[in-house]
Amino acid sequence: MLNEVTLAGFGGQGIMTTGKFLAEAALEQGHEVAWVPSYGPEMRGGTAYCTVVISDRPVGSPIVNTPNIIVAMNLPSYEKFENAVKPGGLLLINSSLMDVRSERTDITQVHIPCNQISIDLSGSGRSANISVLGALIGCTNLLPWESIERVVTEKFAKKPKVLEMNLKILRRGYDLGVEGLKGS
Amino acid sequence: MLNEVTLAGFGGQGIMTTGKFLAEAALEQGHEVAWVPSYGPEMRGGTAYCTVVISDRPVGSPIVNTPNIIVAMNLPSYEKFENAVKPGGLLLINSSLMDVRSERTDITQVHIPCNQISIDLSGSGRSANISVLGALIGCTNLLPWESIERVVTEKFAKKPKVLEMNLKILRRGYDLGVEGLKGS
Amino acid sequence: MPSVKVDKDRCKGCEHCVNACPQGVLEMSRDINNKGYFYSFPKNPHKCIGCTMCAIVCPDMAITIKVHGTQYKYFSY
Amino acid sequence: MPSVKVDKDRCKGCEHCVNACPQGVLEMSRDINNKGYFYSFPKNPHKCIGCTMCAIVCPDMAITIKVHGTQYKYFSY
Amino acid sequence: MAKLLMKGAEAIGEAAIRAGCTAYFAYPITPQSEVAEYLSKRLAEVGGTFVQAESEVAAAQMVYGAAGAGVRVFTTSSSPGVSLMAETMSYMAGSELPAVFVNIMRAGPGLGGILPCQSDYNQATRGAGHGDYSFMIIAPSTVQELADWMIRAFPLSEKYRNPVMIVGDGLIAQMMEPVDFDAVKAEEMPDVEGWATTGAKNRPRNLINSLFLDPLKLEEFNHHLKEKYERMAREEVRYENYMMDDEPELVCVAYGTTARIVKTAIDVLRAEGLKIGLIRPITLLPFPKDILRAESEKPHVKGFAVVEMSNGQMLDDVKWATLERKPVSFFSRNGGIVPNPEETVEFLRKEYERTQK
Amino acid sequence: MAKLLMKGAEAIGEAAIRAGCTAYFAYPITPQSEVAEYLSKRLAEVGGTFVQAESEVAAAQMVYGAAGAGVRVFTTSSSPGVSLMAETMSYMAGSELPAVFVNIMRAGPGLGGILPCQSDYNQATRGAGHGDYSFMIIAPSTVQELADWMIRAFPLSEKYRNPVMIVGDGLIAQMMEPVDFDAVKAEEMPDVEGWATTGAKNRPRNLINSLFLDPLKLEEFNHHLKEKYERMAREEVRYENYMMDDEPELVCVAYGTTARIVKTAIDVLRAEGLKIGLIRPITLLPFPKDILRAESEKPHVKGFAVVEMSNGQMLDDVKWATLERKPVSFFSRNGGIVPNPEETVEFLRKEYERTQK
Amino acid sequence: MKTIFTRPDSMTEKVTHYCPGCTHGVAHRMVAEIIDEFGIKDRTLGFAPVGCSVLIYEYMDTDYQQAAHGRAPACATGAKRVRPELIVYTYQGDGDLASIGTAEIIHAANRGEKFTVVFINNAIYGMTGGQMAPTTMPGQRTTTSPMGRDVLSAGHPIRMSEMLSTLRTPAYVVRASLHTPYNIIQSKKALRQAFQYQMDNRCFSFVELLSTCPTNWGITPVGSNKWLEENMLPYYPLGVFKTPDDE
Amino acid sequence: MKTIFTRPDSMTEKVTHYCPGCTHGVAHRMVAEIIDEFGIKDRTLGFAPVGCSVLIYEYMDTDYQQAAHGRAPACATGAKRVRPELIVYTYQGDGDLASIGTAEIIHAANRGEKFTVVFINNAIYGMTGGQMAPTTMPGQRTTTSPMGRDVLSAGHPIRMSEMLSTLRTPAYVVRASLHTPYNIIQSKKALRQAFQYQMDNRCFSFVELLSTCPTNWGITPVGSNKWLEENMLPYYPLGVFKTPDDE
Ligand SMILES: Cc1ncc(C[n+]2csc(CCOP(=O)(O)OP(=O)(O)O)c2C)c(N)n1
Ligand SMILES: Cc1ncc(C[n+]2csc(CCOP(=O)(O)OP(=O)(O)O)c2C)c(N)n1
Ligand code: SF4
Ligand code: SF4
Ligand code: SF4
Ligand code: SF4
Ligand code: SF4
Ligand code: SF4
Ligand SMILES: [Mg+2]
Ligand SMILES: [Mg+2]
Repeated sequence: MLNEVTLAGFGGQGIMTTGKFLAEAALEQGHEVAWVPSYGPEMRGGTAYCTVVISDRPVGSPIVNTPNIIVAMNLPSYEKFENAVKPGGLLLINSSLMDVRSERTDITQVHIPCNQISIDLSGSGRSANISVLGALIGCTNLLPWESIERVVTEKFAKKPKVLEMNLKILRRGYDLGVEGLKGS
Repeated sequence: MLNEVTLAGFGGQGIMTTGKFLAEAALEQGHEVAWVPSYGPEMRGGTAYCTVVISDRPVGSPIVNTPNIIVAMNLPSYEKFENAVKPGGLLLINSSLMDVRSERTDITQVHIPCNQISIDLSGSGRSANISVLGALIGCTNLLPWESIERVVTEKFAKKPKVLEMNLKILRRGYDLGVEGLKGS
Repeated sequence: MPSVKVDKDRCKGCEHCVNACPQGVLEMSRDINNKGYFYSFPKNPHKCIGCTMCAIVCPDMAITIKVHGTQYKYFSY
Repeated sequence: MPSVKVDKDRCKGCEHCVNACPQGVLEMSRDINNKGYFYSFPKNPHKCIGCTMCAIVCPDMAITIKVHGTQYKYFSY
Repeated sequence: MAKLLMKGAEAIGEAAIRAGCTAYFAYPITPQSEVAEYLSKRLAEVGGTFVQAESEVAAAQMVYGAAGAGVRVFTTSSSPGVSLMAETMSYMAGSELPAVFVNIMRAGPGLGGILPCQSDYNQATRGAGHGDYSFMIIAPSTVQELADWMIRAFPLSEKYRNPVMIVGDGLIAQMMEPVDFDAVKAEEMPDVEGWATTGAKNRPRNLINSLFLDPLKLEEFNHHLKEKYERMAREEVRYENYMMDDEPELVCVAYGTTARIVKTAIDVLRAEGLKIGLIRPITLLPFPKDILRAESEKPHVKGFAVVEMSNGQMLDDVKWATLERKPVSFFSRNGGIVPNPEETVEFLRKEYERTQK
Repeated sequence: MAKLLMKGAEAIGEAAIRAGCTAYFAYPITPQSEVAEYLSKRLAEVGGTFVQAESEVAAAQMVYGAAGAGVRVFTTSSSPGVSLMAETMSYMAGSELPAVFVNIMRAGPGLGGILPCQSDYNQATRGAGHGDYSFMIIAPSTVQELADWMIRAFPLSEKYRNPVMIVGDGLIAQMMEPVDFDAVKAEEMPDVEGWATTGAKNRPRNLINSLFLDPLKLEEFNHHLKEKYERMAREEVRYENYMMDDEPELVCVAYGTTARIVKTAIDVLRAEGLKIGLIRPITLLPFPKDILRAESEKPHVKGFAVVEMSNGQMLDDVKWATLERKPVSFFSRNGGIVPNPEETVEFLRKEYERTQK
Repeated sequence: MKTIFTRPDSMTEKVTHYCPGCTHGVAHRMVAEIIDEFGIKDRTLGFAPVGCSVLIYEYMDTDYQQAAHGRAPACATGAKRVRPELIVYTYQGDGDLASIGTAEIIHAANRGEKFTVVFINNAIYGMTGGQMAPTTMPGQRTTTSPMGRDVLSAGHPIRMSEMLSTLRTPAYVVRASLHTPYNIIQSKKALRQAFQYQMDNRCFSFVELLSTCPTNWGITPVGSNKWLEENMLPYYPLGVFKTPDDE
Repeated sequence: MKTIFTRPDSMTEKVTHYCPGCTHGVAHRMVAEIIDEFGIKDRTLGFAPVGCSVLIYEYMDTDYQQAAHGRAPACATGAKRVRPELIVYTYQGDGDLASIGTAEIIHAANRGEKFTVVFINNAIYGMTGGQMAPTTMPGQRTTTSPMGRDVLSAGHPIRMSEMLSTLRTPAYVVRASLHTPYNIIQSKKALRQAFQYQMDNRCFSFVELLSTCPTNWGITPVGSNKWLEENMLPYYPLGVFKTPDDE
């Protein structure tokens, strides 16, 4: 098993954290894992992205040009990464912030209104990075739902209210992910 | 022709200058020449020495372990260098400051009262380094008298009185050198 | 009448100008510009007295002030 | 009576002590020591009042001062 | 203990603490300021010492002073900052002080860029500073290995009374991987009474010094250093063989980040049946020269392929090691670009094919 | 012009002025403070600029600033001081600035000693600083040659827009030899309009910089540097053959001061009929690798003998250059001791005899 | 219509990379305005530091050099000494100038180098992600002083203007701030005077500008102005500390 | 008989390498006397500079480290922070401390490192042969200012004590001189106080001692005392500049 997931979005969208949650869950499942951030002299507020490699063997190259899963949280990310998805791979699009469809036919695309989910359940779009995590699991089965749920639970353990809300968002994302995959 | 002359004395005795005069005269005579000072973390006021290499060919090693001519202006220098004179070479001893005779039989030794010459002709021992230069030429014929005279004349050109005195000292050294060689 | 112009796409939405304007001319938009910032714009342009306060605090050289005829010079800058 | 002693072979002949002594106890020798310096020595030892001025200015720790019995302390040092 | 998911830079800090090192002096520089940020918290918790120095020159001298006082101490920086430590690095080897330096290399020369690079290989292995000295240079290639070597580096530096430098790049410092800090057992610091300046209580005073007035003594000291380095070369060479068991025809040489890429590339090509192996130097100094030389003598080895993020620095060592008996080809990316697996595969395939002619 | 008897250190200063360089920034350090002392007088006479910097770090940056402003400029120092210039040296190569650096090497590591040594060979040729850069390194062996190369160094550094470093040691800096400053013709500085920051009058502005935000651009730049250095390696290698015409059986390799000693030793041994020659690298970088490799292929050459004042730094380059086809033996003194002719003769005689077996 | 305020000529059109509200941009603009006012664009040479403002050379349309971290004053010394006809200035942050570059600024000032220093004191290392600077306020949290600057172990903030003005060599040393229009106007005056002294070949000139770093302070731009006023101003008094006419 | 003055215990028997009359020796002895008086020989750690006094470790019979040129304050910071029980001091010349080591001394002082600095200001680079120092007097001839220090190009001498005492961090900063018995006595008091503050873990302490360099000044030792008095004293006023009790 080798999954390479690139998550991309605006600087402040919390996408690096999403990647970390994913990596932690994978680690907990006993996989080999590497989380690689983009760092560099990019403009503040520009695109940020990270790649999570999940594998059964020690991770060789953590540099991935053509990940099999890409999550695009905003338009610039979509534009940057649309063509990078490995043929046969998955492109997860945050449909709250863009109204696009990839013309590639060699990949699966799933459209999830990540911000909307967050707004619906918490009143703000800030937890879009949680809904997309749920969606990602929902439409890939990359990792068991429980493992993701556990990681999120641990992270917000000290703030029960936030936790509860985030778990809801996570779940809604998951459900839409499962559906979205069907629909795609 | 290859002459390697080491001149040694107290820090303030002007022996480095004597070496420079010698080197300049040799240069003027069209020889290849190198003047090599001792430098290093020696105590202030300790022994100082320099080596002048005069040759017909480009000077190879300026580091000379066994010069064929050694000038010892004080006792520590004598002790340091007595054994270094190349067999068949010359050891010039400032007899004003030490009452020693080398027991080596494979070298020529000449004893010149350098400080005394200077005191006699100038009232102070300060020009001992000039008298020894004269003596060195006198007992070696290393370079023509005129060339040494010219260099000294140039150096003191701006101070006619000092010049006159130094020339006298130089000459007396020279004469005693010529004699000393005979006597040795 | 002085005219204040904000170059929408240079603006980074810091609100310095809004804060500096003694006349309440400027306000932050609810739209974002092409860099993703809410930008400042002259909500009440007619109130502008051409004092240039907004422009001198703008770190992004987004503001240009023009005047008809002569303008009272509020300060030497 | 205080006694001032100069370690001849530590002395470098700087004359600081001679200059510092209020009593004219010290003087420079006409001999040189084993390092080649004219050294300082107590020419008039009986005049010494044990004030240690000579010793505190000596950069070479060449001077030792001893006293019989108690000694008036001229200064706190 | 369970594995922790950690950034390389933070793992450096945590591993140092696990190694029993509680003194750290540094000046911020991307891409490794996280070490200082992490330790500014963590050292406070364990009662350790962190001073943010006024410069890298000062940071290195603080390390010098603390190492001289006989405690475990380290610093971290990145290329331009490491250059500023050159004088002190020479002093530390000259005063025989143990300590650990980390260089998270970025692209040079000059201000260059902050992205991953390996172009300080020459600086690290040939001594940034003046004189006949070297550090032991270690190049881990995963965060786990980085942590392991941090823990080993202190005792190694104490064994030789000579600093050890760990080199990495922004990728390894910035990425997160699982780390088990118990994978390597920390060792106690040996007794420092004999040399460290801890106060001369009940012993003759100790002196930390690299000045020699007598050139004969300095020569002797330099011979002593030489012997140390020769011993190090005999005892400390470390490298990894990857796919080297079945008489590979093309032998890759790569270290650190590039070695990971090469492994992935080899996996791809092995799947196609190409017999390619990798020798990954873990110690860049001492360099596994003899290993490579032995390899160069084997008839089945048709060529070597060096992959580096530089204009070819280790390349020269490989050429010398193999006495150019077999062709040594070279693939590099520079300026902060990490070679990607695809281009590395292409390069290796081409080189492999060449060896078949 | 008549030859002048001059100290090496002073000849450096005078030659720089003859070369048309009137800007000098430095910090005192033995055994070359005489350069600053000489120039503090001489530059005042010719209306030049001398600033005694607060440190070597600052001195090097002053050179950087002045070089960027398009004038001929140089600095001099000795080993520990040169280490402090490491960062700036990398910056200068990275900003493609011409300038001349002089390192009068003393014994290291650390404070070491002030006597002659050659143990900064690695530092000089492998870059004290970070990144993929090099200086051109020149090692004169007489005061005349020192002056000649000072005069040549400026145009060379301008030809490549890359600094040139002259290395010597305390012997060459402190000794006096006759110098003819007209032996080499000074060359005018080429036009600097295109790059120097002289004020953007009637031209687009110029920028002196080594920062690249785009790694692709930085990679490109590093490739450009590589090409420059390759061109340098093709065009600028300089060496002297001494007694190499009659198929010598033992080939010595030595530079700078040690080469002089070796010459004297060869003279002694030649008089005894021993066929020994010397290849003296004048440029240590680019190194006369091809020359030595060609030599190693000649059947009459039975071995190489390297003489160095270090633990063996150039030695490695000779081993690589000759691919160790013939034995490479090594004689060194270290710590500030210059090998004397007698011991050098003994060493060479022994090595020669060995080749006869 | 007449334009009474717009981007100065000496600046390029590039949009800066600075964070929203970062006052680096204000300082840049004023320097450019002065270059315009004096008409010296074609004989000005700037020196960029390492810090957020390293890219100032992208924005200023004059000759520029990028100096090593902290060394701009040495670099500028080299250039100004060999080309005294140029108007030379360095632009430096507080990490650059007050930490690693301490020796260089003090000695350039002490030699009385005839150039101008624009010193942006934002009490933090902006570029590298908000580490403590020598100028960081007591108690101020930064990424390397997570519990707030502890004066017992890190000492008190360094006041560069005060320190430099103790030097005997004539100089112009002034501190101003960028947090309100009024202060910006004062800053501009200080900068103009500083360049004027250089144009007159009078002395070294040094302008410290209190500045904000909303990003690393973790405060909005407008809130940052307030924070500056409340925290920095009491410790960093504004005003002229020294002029060449003193003594 | 009772010995009331002799070489202190904490010194070795070695005769120093200093030139006749060089006041380095006096300063050495006083430091050793204080170590004796406080009985801290077995917990004292000194840091030697690069300069004529580099060999101080030969003369002081305590643990010692030799720091890189100018960096002793950083080096001492490293040691004192990890071994706060030690009494730590640096001994530095003016080239070492006021030139190349400017950043290190200022930042050690500013962090309030709890060690003592003995600063020997002899207005010249002694060891390297009499080059100009930042502390060299206007008009003073040195090997690199053969026409005398030109304040227009080299600036005025730096007064380190004055500069350091502007720092806000508590410290003891004092200047004394070694040119007469009276001044030596004052110097001793200053040194004692400095070490006392350290023993009490109070603050950074800094003792500047005006000193002579007969060799490079080209004046006899006794004449040097006079030269110091006439030339240095007016510019380098003696006294306490700062104590931790201020403010
Ligand atoms: C020699 C060296 N050390 C460290 C760095 C990393 N570095 C870059 S900018 C900077 C400090 C920036 O802070 P400041 O000077 O205050 O400027 P600001 O970003 O706040 O404007 C540091 C430490 C470097 N580039 N070079
Ligand atoms: C990095 C470095 N630069 C320069 C030197 C040379 N150097 C040795 S001592 C010294 C200055 C000595 O002057 P000072 O500090 O005033 O001490 P003094 O000899 O006058 O007591 C210098 C420049 C060195 N050893 N290391
Ligand atoms: S010019 Fe003055 S009044 Fe007009 S918008 Fe700007 S700040 Fe307001
Ligand atoms: S000050 Fe400038 S950047 Fe800030 S909001 Fe106003 S126009 Fe926009
Ligand atoms: S103790 Fe006083 S009186 Fe006695 S010799 Fe010394 S200075 Fe003179
Ligand atoms: S002070 Fe000391 S060294 Fe100087 S003359 Fe007197 S005893 Fe001798
Ligand atoms: S990090 Fe701070 S100083 Fe840098 S651009 Fe952003 S706000 Fe300005
Ligand atoms: S050179 Fe000067 S400072 Fe050095 S020992 Fe001699 S007199 Fe003292
Ligand atoms: Mg800052
Ligand atoms: Mg001094």
